[in-house]
Amino acid sequence: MNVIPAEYGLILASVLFTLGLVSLLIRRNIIFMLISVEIMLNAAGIAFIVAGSKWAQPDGQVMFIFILTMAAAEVSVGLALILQMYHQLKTLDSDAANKMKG
Amino acid sequence: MAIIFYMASAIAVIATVMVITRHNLVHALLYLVVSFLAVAIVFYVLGAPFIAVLEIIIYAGAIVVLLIFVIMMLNLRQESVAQEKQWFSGKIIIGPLILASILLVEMLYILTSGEPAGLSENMIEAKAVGMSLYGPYVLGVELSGILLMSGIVGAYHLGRQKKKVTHRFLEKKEE
Amino acid sequence: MSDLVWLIPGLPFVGAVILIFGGTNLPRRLVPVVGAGSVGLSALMTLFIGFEFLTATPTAQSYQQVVWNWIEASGFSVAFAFHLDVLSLVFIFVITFVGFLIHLYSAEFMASDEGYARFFAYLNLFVGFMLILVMADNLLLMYLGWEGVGLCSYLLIGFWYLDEKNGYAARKAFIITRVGDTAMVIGLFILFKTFGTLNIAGIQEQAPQLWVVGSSQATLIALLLLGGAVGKSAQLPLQTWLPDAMAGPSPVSALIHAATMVTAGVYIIARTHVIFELAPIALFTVGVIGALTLLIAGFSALTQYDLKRVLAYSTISQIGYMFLALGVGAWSSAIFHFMIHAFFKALLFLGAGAVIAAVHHEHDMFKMGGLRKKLPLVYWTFLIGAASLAALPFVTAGFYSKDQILWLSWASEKGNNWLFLAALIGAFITTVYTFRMVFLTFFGEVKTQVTRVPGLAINISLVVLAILSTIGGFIEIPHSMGHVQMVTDFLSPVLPVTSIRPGIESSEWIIQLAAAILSIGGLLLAYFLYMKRPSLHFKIKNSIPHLHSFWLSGWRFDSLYDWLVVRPFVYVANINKNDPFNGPYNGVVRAANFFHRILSFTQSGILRWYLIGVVIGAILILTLGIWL
Amino acid sequence: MAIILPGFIVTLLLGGILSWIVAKQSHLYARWISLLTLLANFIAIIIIWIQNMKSPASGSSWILNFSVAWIPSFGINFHMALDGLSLLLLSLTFFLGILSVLISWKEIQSRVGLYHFCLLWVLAGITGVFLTMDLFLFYFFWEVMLIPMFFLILIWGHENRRYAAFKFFIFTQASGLLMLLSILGLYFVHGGQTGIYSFDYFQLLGTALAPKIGMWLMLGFLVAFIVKLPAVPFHAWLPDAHSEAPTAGSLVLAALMLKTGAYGLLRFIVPLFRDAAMEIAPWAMAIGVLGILYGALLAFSQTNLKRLVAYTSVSHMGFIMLGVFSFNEVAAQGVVMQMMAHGISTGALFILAGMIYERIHTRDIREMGGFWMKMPFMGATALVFTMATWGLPGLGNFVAEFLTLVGVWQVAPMLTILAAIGLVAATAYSLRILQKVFYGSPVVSMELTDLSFRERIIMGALVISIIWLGLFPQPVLNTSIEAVNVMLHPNNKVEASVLPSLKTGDAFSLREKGGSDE
Repeated sequence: MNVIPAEYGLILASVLFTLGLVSLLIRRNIIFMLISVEIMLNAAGIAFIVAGSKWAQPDGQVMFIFILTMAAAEVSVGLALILQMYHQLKTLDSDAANKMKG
Repeated sequence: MAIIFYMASAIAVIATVMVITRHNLVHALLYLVVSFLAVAIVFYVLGAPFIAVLEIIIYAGAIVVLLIFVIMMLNLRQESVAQEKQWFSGKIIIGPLILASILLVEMLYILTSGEPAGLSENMIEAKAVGMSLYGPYVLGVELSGILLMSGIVGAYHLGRQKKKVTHRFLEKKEE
Repeated sequence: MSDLVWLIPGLPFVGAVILIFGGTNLPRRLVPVVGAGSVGLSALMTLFIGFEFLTATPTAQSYQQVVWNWIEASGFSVAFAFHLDVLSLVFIFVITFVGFLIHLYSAEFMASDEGYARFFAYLNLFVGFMLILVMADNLLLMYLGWEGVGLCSYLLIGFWYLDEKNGYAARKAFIITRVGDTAMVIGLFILFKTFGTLNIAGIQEQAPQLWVVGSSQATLIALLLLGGAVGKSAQLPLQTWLPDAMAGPSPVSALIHAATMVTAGVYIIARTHVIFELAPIALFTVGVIGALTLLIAGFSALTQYDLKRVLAYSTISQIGYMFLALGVGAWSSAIFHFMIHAFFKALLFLGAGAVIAAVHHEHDMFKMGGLRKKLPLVYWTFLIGAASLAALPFVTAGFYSKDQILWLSWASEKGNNWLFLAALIGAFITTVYTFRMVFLTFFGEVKTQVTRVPGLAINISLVVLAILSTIGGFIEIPHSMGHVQMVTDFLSPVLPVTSIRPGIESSEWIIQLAAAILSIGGLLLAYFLYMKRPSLHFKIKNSIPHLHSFWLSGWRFDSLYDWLVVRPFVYVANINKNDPFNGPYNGVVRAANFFHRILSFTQSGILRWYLIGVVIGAILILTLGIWL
Repeated sequence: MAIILPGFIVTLLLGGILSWIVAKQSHLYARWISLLTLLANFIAIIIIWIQNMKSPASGSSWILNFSVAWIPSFGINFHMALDGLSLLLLSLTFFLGILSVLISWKEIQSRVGLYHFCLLWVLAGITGVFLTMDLFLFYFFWEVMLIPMFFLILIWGHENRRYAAFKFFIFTQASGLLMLLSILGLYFVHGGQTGIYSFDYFQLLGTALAPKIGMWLMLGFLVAFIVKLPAVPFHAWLPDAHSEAPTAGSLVLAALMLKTGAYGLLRFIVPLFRDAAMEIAPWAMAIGVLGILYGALLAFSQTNLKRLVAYTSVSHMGFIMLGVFSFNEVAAQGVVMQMMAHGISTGALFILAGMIYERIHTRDIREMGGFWMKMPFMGATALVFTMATWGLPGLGNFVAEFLTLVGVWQVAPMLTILAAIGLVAATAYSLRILQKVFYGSPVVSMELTDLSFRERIIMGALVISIIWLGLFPQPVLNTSIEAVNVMLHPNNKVEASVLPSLKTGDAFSLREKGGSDE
């Protein structure tokens, strides 16, 4: 059994993060965008876990818990916003919500 | 153990790719669950069993369920899938893909340019996490509490059905 | 008594203040009493003070009175002080007496005018300022008087303000003289820098020690002072304002634009003669300007239709004679001619005013005629004035004063043949246009009905001035005829006696004979052209239409200045009206708006658009991180 | 005695608040309170002046001095001092302040309380600027005077008031910020050299500056002052602000606020940055001459009466630029005279424009003419002030311009000649005012009433002042000469200019200390 190189864990995190980013950029559906944000947050969490594992310290996991907390709060508020938006604009198109343009 | 890590990583990446290419929201969510589960395995392999469990319970469980609830509430029909297809055209993808790949290449470059180091295989028990969580990070815990609290209040407040109100400035313009 | 010198200019000011504040509330009968009375009192004061000054002349030949310290700042010190000597005494005498007569005349002449009190207020102010001018102990105070009379001249030319034309003439007069004044002010700066004082006596004392004859600085200062003088005295090249200044009421033309103010240039040159003597080039320039002006103005006078414009051009021409006299160093002759000119020119203007008032404000001489019978007193006094202007030999004052200038322009050490020739031709033209005027106005058939016959006040003024224009000449009679030299002797403490080229005294009678012949010849020519063969002058006129209109327009100086100065100024002012310096600032505003539009374009409201920005930013930061 | 210096400002500030409050009861109360406040200050300053004339402060140009610590940790003192120059400008401020309340008596009918509040606060700011000897406090008052003025224009101005108010605000504010930078720069340079970090004028007076730093710091101050003055490339705000402001606003702007720029040049630029100022002096003088000619040229072509008068201000302020940077004592005296005379004459012309506007509701001179017939009294006063504008000897402006030019001639004859040509142009535009407004045939058929009793008092006071300045300028010159000379020659009179035994937290007066400053 080989030792897993730390870089690999971080590469996994970056790949997932990039995928989430791509999704965030190409999607117009706001729920998809929310999902993408979750993916990106999760990827960030992976990076913390990898780092924690490398130094054999619990701090990485503590950070993950904080991220988790934040993600949960974000999803709840974000979904509430999506509900409001859908109620007002009758669409999930994020481009429709452009009343704040300059 | 390493082979499990590689497999789980591969599954996570493939599942995530599937998530971001689906037109149907529910399908995408199912792949998302798969992705989260794979990541949970990765966590377990990296010696974070407590986190692996949390990942399953909260991400794959709570958050995804929340999303599904919302989708159900919105009562999306088949048209939304069609519309999603229409929005998901090839032309829009190119730009973000190029940008994202540049970003990825740069990140990979940075990650691989350092000294290679192995990961320890020691398990970090939930107790150690708990000790440090309520030890040095207690302030962060309390802040998280406040965050969750405000998240709940905010979600409740925003989620209420209100009359359609437009801002007075916009109202004037519309007249 | 001498302590009351300040009262001489003070009294007219008091009168002016009463008239200004009394305004229309003052009873109409009281207005001339205040106006003429204050000047009359001033004239009486002059008599007393002059008598005392002459009987008990101070050893310094002059009397100073500091009224108060005007300005004193870090070495620059000027007092509000009066200086009385024989030169200023002559001027004060003329100003107050002629001024009083003209006030008297105006009391009747302007009686029905709406701005009766205003008129007298201005006139009094004028007399006050003029007296300050000639009595000033330093050049700055003189400048105060100088500008003050300019202001009054402006106000009085534009007295009938409802007519735009009068306002234009007034502004023209003021601005043109102001050009000269500015040159003079610059002269004052240099004087102050050189001498550290503006006191006239001080400058006169120091100048010969500081400068040699012909020093460039003296020349520069003299030329700058001359600039002021030609402006005020309507000499070449700033003469164009005077004919237009006739827009004012006739008494104004008589007082300001003939007798007193326009001779201020003569006064200042005589007053600063020390500087001019140190600057022969400047002095020669004075003579040349005088000679040229008297010719140019004379020819213009030949062609005018307007009675008052003829007189205006003749005034320019006569002041040209005074400048000529100054230019050849005949200081006292210039002052003598100034005095005589003040008498007969005031008389002529007042007579012209009476004539014009009599014929319904008609100014064109060709529409008058035969007024000899209707206005006998005006006719006789006018004739006396005209004869004096034309310098008819022996009986007129003008003959004695002008003859002296003619003689000295040739005989003086600084004189020369050309100046003499110009003066001689000028004398001939003067007679021609003078009698052209007399014949056209008073002889021939009656063309206009007389509606207003002058009353007592006008008649008194005319008669007194006519007497003065006749006997005034006898106080200075040339060598060849009896040799009376009252003026020259009187002025000798202040003005040096003209030195004559040696060995030519005996030829004086030839000059006199020539002058007499010329003036009588001119009279005959005018008689022939305008009485005997009236059609002939039309023929002459029609055969030289261009020359005629050229002279009529005063040698086209007006259009020249219009093209050279007025139009460019107005043009530049108008193209700049909206202040081009706003441009850069508006440019800044426009740039801000431009960037505002560009940047607000990025605020599309589309979420992904912002995300792209975030990603690009992240890429940039990472790239920088990798490179550095 | 010295407590009177902050007292001036405090009474104005309190008077402003009080009139705002009582305006709810009656507009008349607000007017009377403002009037009485200013009157009290005026009387006080005149008493100080008379006392000073009777027994001039010996050995020092400073008459009164007041200083308490404000923020000692930064070296900021509440330091005010009065010398001849400030004394003159303060009397002008209060005198014209009284008139500005009087001319608003009928003109301002909306938000009267706020109006008087703004007016008094502007005057308080100006008073502060003229008095303060602490650069931080100076900047503070510089801003205090700006903001109420902004509202005066914005709320009570004419049609285009928004544009004018913002333009005014941006110009002065931007330049003021540059000055703040320079003040801080000077503070740190001085602190770095001596170890004493202080904003006090007298402390900073002897600061030795490297030529380059000195130049930049000087430019910071200079920009603020010549925008306020204004010198020509920076004058763009002035015609708009002047022509759109209400009458009292134009009066305060032209007669007082411009003087703060001139005052700043004399008080700060010349003594603090002598070398740098000497270096740019030829350019500054050229700008002055440019201003004289350019202002005159533009004044000639304007058709808006207030705009026309505004450009005459630009022209006259050129003389101040010219005079200050000639570094000549006579010219500096001329500058002081110019401040006073211009304040009165231009102020009077703005008042006249305001009175005409009240009668015919236009500022366009093409719609005026022949007013002399109906309003001879107004015509006569207008005549006096247009005469003053072109510099008739015997009126204040002549003394000012002549002294300035005589002084400048000693250093720059060519520029003097150009400036003198400006006098001819001044004649042209002044006479144009008279011709277009008062002469010619009447074009307005409406009933015009001549000056009322209140207006006669205003104009009478101004006419008397301008003639007094023209014929008896000596009291003014005597009052300022010491102060001006100290500013021009800080080196050889440095003992006289530095106050004896300066102690923070200690209010004292030189007069009370007697001749202790030997």
